[in-house]
Amino acid sequence: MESVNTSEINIEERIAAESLVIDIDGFEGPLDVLLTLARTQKVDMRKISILQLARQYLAFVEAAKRIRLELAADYLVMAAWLAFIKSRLLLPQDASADGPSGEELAAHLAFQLERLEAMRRSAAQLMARDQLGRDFFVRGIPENLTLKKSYVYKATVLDLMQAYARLRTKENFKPLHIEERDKIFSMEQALECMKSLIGHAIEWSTLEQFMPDGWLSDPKRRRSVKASTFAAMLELVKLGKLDLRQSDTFSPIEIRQKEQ
Amino acid sequence: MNNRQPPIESLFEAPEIGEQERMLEAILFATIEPISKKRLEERMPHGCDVSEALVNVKKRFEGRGVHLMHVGDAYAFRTAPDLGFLMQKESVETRKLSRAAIETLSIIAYHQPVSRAEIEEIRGVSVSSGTIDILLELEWIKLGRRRMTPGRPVTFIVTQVFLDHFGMESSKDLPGIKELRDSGLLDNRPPPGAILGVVPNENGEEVDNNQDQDDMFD
Amino acid sequence: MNNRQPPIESLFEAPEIGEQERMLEAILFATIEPISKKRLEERMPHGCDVSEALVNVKKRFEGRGVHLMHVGDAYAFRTAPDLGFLMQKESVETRKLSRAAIETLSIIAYHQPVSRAEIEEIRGVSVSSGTIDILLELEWIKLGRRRMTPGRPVTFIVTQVFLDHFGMESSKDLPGIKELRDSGLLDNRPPPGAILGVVPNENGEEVDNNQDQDDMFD
Repeated sequence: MESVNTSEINIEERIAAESLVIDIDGFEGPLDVLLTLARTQKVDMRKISILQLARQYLAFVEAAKRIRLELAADYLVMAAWLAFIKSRLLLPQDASADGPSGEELAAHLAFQLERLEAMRRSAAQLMARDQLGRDFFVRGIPENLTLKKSYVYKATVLDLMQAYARLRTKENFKPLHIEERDKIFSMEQALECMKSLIGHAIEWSTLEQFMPDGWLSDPKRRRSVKASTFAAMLELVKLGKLDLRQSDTFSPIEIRQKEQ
Repeated sequence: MNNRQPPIESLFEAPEIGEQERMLEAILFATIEPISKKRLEERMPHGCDVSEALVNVKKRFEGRGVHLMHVGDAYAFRTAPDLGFLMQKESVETRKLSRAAIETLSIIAYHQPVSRAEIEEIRGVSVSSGTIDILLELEWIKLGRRRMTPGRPVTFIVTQVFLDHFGMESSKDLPGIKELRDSGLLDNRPPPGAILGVVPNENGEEVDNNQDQDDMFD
Repeated sequence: MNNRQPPIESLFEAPEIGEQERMLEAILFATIEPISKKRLEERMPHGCDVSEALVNVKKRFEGRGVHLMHVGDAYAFRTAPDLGFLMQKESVETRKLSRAAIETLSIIAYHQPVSRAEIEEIRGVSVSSGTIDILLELEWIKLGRRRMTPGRPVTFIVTQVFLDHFGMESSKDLPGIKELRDSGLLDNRPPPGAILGVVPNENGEEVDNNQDQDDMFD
């Protein structure tokens, strides 16, 4: 049996271990490190010496500690685990001891390494296969199914009757008459009206002063003219042609031509 | 899997014509648009006789389910025209008639023969051609006699198809106003917003049903 | 131009086998996605022997520039892989998969159905959700049945898109799968004793694999 002494690792192993440490980010966990170490034994994965592997790994962890590299917890867990396997392998088998033997544990670790290596190899073979869009190709001008869509319209007698009933009920209301439009003072009209007046508005004047005569007696027309004049005023303020002020809520709005 | 090697050496010697045909087939299959002979020549190994290969490929697919077609000055595989029926899928979708259509239809049913202007007068909004077209297409309405008034407007009447669809023997089977009222249909007024509000017609234009909106400014 | 008439009468009598082959060619040429035999049967006239016609079509295109590929239970035309060098124009830039993703993919392909915990045991490291997500997004893997073990973990399996991408008829075509199976490397061999089941996850927390982590999918 070989004694275990981490100081006895040879130069080559140390260099290998250190390069591993430096490369630590390139490894995907302790099993990956173990696989890399196992390859240095240059034997069939089935004939791997787990004892030797455990020593290599522990040396790797030692080396990492020596250069004060923070190893992730799983590397340390693996180290502890390998130390445990190693002790089981080195100590004479105690028939009364619980749990799997050192050989069983070693065999399983060897299996894991062999399996991981096989999967890596398979992954490489898989990716080396001919691939769609790289080596072989789909139809470039697919002729998609043309959907001949037809519609069936659904309506029932009830729909018909309700629609008609709705219309007849509506008749109770006055239909829209075009002459009522004369109660509407449009924003365009208001803008016209104001634009022609602002040249004279050097002093502050109330908004009402800009509303045309003849529109203020009829309530409907007054509403309309107020709204459109107000909107026209905002528009002109936005265009920078007017200043406006209001001393308090609901107090009269006053406007004047913007000073040049 | 086919293990023929890509003919790297073909930069100097063209592949045999059979191989050229395979190449053309692959390119023509995968290209996303019809491809001109000039472009094919650019993509094929140097020294290929694209014209001859094209003739051979075209011949090979003659009478098959897919043809090599000449599209303008370009080539493309296309399904044989006689098999177009395999490329269609029928789907039937049930749709509800728009409110404009059902209203127009009900007016025609109750008032036939009725002109468009009369329909508009009853609905209070203009009737789009689309609405009339749908009803004509469904064969639920058809043109009746022209009215003997100025302008000689056409009128609309309902059809036998309409009667069949609605399970009526004649349009006289439609319940009258009195019946509608008795059955509660007339009293079942829709919410005011539905009638008085701004109702988009089927063209998406807004139709102002309401002359009293400006109340909001008081 | 081919002037054969569409076999309208074929609702009652299937077209002859040569005609069936033409129809299959047309349907299969027109589509990108592999079409299952069942869907082909639905689209072909009643009474066609799709299986026989497929065998004949496959044979007809053997050695040509375009092949009929069998993908899972579906069929699709694809260009011959040895002509890929002509197709730089059609090449799609595929996302470069990480080593973790490639290994995870092959573990799923070779060990399917396989749970996340099993993937982690094989790789010896935890599998990030991102890796699984990428493979799910590519539609190369999908969820399989839940394992009937405590925790009922979900499993992953590869898809038809995966088979199509790598030009395989089934996962039996995976490179070297028979040798792997024969050598017992695909066996689910539980570790002796419980301690081996402890694999730290990416946060360094120890997660007991025997209590399936896959519960996070629940």
